[in-house]
Amino acid sequence: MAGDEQQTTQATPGGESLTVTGGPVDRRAPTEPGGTYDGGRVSTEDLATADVTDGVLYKVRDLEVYFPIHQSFFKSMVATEKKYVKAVDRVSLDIKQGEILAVVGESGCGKTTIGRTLLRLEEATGGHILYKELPVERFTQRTLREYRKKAQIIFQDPYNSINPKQTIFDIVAEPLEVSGLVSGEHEKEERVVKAISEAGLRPATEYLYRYPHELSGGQRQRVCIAGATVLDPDMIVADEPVASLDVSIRNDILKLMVDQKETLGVTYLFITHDLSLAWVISDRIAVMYLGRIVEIGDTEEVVSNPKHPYTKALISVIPVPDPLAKREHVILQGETPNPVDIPSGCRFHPRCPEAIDACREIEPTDVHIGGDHYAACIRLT
Amino acid sequence: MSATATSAAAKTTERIEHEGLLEVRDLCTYFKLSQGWVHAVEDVSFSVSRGESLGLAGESGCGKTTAALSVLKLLPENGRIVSGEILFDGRNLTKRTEYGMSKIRWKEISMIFQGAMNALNPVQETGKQIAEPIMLHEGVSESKALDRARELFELVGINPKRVMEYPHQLSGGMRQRAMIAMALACNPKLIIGDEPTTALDVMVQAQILELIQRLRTELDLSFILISHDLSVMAETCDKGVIMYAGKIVESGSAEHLFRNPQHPYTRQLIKSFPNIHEKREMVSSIQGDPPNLLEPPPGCRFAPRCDERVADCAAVDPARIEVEPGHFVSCHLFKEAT
Amino acid sequence: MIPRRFVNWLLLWTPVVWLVLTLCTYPKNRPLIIDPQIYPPGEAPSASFSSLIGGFFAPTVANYPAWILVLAAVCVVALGAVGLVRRRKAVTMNVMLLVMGAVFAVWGLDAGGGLGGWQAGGRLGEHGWAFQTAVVVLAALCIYFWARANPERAALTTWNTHQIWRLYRANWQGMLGLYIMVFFGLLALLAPFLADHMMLDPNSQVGTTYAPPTSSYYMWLGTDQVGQSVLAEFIWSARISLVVGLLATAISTLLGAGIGIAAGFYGGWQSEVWMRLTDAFLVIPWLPLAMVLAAAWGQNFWMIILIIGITSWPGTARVVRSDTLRVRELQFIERARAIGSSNGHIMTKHVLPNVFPLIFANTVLVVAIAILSETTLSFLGLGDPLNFSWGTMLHYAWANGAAGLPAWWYLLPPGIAIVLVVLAFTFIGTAFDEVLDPKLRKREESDDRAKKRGGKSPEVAVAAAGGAVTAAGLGAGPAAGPETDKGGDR
Amino acid sequence: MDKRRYFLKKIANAVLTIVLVASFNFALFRILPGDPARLLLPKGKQPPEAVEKQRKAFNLDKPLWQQFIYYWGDTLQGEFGTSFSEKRPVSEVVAERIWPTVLLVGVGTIFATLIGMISGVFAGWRRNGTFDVVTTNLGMVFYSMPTFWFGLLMIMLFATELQWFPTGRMEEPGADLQGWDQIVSLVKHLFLPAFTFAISYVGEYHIIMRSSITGVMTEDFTLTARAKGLSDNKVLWKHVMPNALLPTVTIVMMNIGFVMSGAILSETVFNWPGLGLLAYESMEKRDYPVMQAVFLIASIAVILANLIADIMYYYLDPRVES
Repeated sequence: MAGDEQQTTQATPGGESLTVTGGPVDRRAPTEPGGTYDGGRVSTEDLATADVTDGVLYKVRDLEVYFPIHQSFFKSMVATEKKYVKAVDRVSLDIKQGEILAVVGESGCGKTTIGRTLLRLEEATGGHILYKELPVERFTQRTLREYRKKAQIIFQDPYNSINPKQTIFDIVAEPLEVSGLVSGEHEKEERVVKAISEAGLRPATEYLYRYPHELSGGQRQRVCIAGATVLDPDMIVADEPVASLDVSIRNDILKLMVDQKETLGVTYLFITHDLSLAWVISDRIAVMYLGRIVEIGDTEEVVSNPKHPYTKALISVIPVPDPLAKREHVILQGETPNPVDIPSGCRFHPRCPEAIDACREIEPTDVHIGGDHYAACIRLT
Repeated sequence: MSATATSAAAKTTERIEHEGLLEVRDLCTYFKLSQGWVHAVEDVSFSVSRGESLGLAGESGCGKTTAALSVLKLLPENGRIVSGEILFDGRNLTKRTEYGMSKIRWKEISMIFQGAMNALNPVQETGKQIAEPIMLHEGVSESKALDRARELFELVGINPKRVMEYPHQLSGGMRQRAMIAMALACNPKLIIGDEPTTALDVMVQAQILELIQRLRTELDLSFILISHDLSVMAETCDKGVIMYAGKIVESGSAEHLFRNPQHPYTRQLIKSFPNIHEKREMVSSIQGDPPNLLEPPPGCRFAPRCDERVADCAAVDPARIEVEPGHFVSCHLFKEAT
Repeated sequence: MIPRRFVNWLLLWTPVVWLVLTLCTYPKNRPLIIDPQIYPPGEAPSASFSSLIGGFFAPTVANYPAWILVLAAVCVVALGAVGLVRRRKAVTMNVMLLVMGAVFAVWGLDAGGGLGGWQAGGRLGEHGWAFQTAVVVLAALCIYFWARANPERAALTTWNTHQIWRLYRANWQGMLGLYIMVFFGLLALLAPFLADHMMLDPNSQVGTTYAPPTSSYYMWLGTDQVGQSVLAEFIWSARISLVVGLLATAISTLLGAGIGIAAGFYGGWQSEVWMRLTDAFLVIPWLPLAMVLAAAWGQNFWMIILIIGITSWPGTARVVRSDTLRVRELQFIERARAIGSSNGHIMTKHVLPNVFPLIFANTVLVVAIAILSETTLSFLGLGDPLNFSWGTMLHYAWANGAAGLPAWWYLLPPGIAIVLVVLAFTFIGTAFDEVLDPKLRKREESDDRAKKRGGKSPEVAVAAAGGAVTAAGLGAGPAAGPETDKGGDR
Repeated sequence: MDKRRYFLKKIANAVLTIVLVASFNFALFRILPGDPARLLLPKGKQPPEAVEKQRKAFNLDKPLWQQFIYYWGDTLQGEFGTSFSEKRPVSEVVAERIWPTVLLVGVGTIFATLIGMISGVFAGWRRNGTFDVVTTNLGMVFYSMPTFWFGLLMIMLFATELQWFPTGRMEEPGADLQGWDQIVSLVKHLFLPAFTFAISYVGEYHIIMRSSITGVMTEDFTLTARAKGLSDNKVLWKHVMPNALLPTVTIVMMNIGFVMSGAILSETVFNWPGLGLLAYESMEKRDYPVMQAVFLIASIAVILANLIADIMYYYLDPRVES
């Protein structure tokens, strides 16, 4: 559909074995990409028996999510090649069980798309996502329904992401009803109350029969989190969960995420544009630029010792609440290019303060810096 | 006729001695709702000198924007300046008529609004919108004004050829730059930036802040930055004012505020912003919600959420105390300090 | 505990509903004031208390076609059975529903003429009044037992309704509209008592041609071109005008809301198809089309309703579609998808409740338009010649030169009544539009926006402050306040 | 989207809709109950040979798809058959009725638009002021009023009682006026029908314009304009109005398309010899060929009005381009 490289990795509905290998970008962090899966469609039984073997919950390999640009009917007939918004362009990464992995980048860099594709709210146009070694793109509709009990999402805006016409009880109980996990009303009530108290709204019974507009922004976000944890998921994709909250209440929501990671063992994919927030709670950070991960590694390591020029610039411009800490700002000129026409070679080279001629031609691969730390820049080799 | 009469009346009150370029004294601005009066801004005082930049910070709904709009008397119909004085360059703005204000607006005080997409008229060319105040206040022809608009585009780093484009044809960052160009149109003495970088990407935010800093030094402008983001304020402002629920809790130089914060609210708020140059730690949020300004709590408005409150807090309004030269705090904890 | 107010409502509305239902099918001719001169000598009936009461037990009362009753029986039984199978909390209510279904079934059997020669459209039942009373009482009991099983929800419903009513009451236009509507509603319902139906008989002259008003009851509004009582025509016309308006609106809203939601909810080609259809219908000028249809299909009551119904839905479809598009973009729809909800679930649980206020307000506005349409068609002489409506009256007035006389007593009353009723529905619709939607929505949006922009504009901040007040006031149970978990001092 | 493509798209859309409506027109007279050949003959005596002749004349004996082709051929040539009440071609009957309608509707629309929109602007600008409360409630009364009833009241008041204006028609029967007198007579005859026609739309335009203005006034750029030191007048006419016009134009144009409904009522009441009266007369006489033609013209008027609205929108809103 979108090009040759994709044809080779496209899921085949037949029964032959699917081997995942690294593409041009080989991000072997932190474990070797094993992940062989025999068989065609993934059935619910496969999902029920699957387990995490090497501590890695998700293996993302060469993930591509391209959105075709809408052209008029006539133009699309004439045009020789279709244009795509390359939201995610060959991304590979691992998400370890029980960690908070932060994906950081500016708007339009594809960070949200990765999260949504993990849940199959968006279809990948190429590459693989392995959940407990099972390829998500091969899930049948029934498997998908089972899978959605295991992976949840929290959205940015707690004002929009819950139905104003439902009570808190209905909102949190909805996943239980849809999944058909509980049979009686009493069991449902128990689990809802448990999830709401775990999300920090105590006593939970005080909140059950209230409407969202009676709650503050922070409380609403807690309701969203309760709605996500009520099914005991393995994974929660948190898409800018605090971006629309007042600063003074942000930290509690972040704290709640860390708490739940520790007590419930939930893995979080924390998507944010704010590197300093990622720095506060995440275990690892992946920095994205224009559909590609440019640097990934242990949070402290990446922030204190950034290797990629983009990461360096990004860290240098984070404002800090200290007027005397006047640091050298590396301000990139211009704006992020359109993800339709991605620059050749290293996609960052037109704005890179350290670019050399070779950057224009050579597409960088990951360079191992040490430990979990990788950066995609040819000047590091 | 009435216009000349009122401007003559305004003249008699003019030329007042006051410190700095703009001085706001004990400003109270209320809004009328069906349920009563909202005390949005109460007893707010601050001043800006020539070439100085002042930050006005606080959480949403703390009245910082209302305070700024009061300066230009651009309040919505249900808003009213109840008491206090706004002195600008030797003139008392509170006493000015609408006509008198229109002479000051943009010519001497201009504004950069948040969200340039909404603040620019979508059906008029960007350049024409910049030229409009120039034509109005300087009485020049449209072509001259457009030439000036082109120069301004150059100054803020947009290709002057794009001057006749509509706002929707510019990117988010460029719209904000155009908004800055518009604010500079009449060479004002004071620019008020209302969250000029909120909703922009980090890198674009850095670009815009750098641009503002550069223009400030080049053109010797006074600048008031309204922001909820204390770290942005720390990086751009010489001095700052922290507001909570319509009142000033603490004010002083940026160094005072961030290196030696005194008010419990300021301290907690600053801590809420992560500082990647320091040790990584999780701090707690400030518990509770801001008070309802229809019936503000008696005493210190922060008292219900304050960890360090003493007996007086809930009953007595704290006085403004100078803890060190130029550093003021309104908090009962400092009663003895004076 | 069931809120006291909830029980009070039930006690008030059960008899009201029963009365309204009964009056709709009350025998047409039990007037309080009888003018003997229109009857042949000796045949004039007399108004007596017993005939008035007897009317409530007359065979015409609740004499519905049998198929409707059977349909109702099936639906009610299904509802109860599903509730029982799903083990809902309200067990008694579900049992009651089954009983109600049984009553409907027996009623349908009776109305259709018994087991032997059952007819779907049969109108043979004689005990409609008894069945109807039983069904109304059972329905009230169902609601009562539902509240018993779900007291929190009953409290919530009570509170919401009360809030809406409070907001509505504060809107003077809405209240004015309500008063006008209640007046004309009573006029229409009580028509059998207020005006002798015999007066509409072509042979029932009460005076000379175009006689001006006098103080005699049936002459209050004078006479028409054949000497019939304008008052009697006016009162009975209220029924037809209102009924046509309401039924046509029902058709229009069902079509419009259904197509609008479908067009808004489904993207891609399905949306295109529905929207093309709506657009095509929107550009068809309704009056010429209605004239063609009425001319071809003939002039009768049901045809008029059908014609108005099928020519007035596209407007509703458009409005509903755009609101559906708005709701569809809200993130809770996405959240529902992420959970794995089906389209049907999302539509009924998320889209519909959020679009409903608009549909409701719009429906009330469509009633106004439908009444105007009926008047227009009747004025052009396309109305049902057997049933007087205000439009028909104006048609006769115009056709017989009342304007040239001028017989103002014949021209003014129907026209003023139309203006008042249309105005009333417009007022009510606008009031509901404000009460049900923007107030709630504005409140949410305002604090939402204030939060996002960090105290953006004073207006927003103030609206948010106002919102906080209303929200606090709305808190049904515990005080809406700070996050109570972390040692907040409230 | 560039200008040409936008226009082409809109025109193509309009043509497509006209084709759809015309096909609907074809279907309408064939799905109606009864034999179309009989419908197309006057009521009453319908000798079989006449029916047969009619069937032939309208190709009703051919299969449906051939009828469809013939129908299109005829329609494109402006052939709508013969009016059986007047016994001449429908096109002729319709043609002579078009100009009175254009005159009535044109004058009425111009007044309705001007008055309604201007009062709406001022009402919206000073929302909840005395002017607003009075005009908006009055507008709602006008909006709720049946046009024909208002016409009858006008006749009663101005024609019967005061005798300022004639009760109807376009000219005095029998009078042969020339030059200035003719114009005066025409204006006198025109006044009441045009006024009646206009009044029903004034209320609607007022309400639309008012809500549009109040909506735009809460937008941020209005605040910017005020902050620039512009006078209220300039803010209103240079910034608020251009934006408020956008939604209004569409609705007003849409309504202009629907003039036929207003024209039918106004013309019927005042006996104004236009298309509206023709529609009423042909309905009374069950003159289907004429009805078919009038229906088609009315539909095309709406489609063209929509097309004009789209084109105007392009010039009013620069955002359409992208």
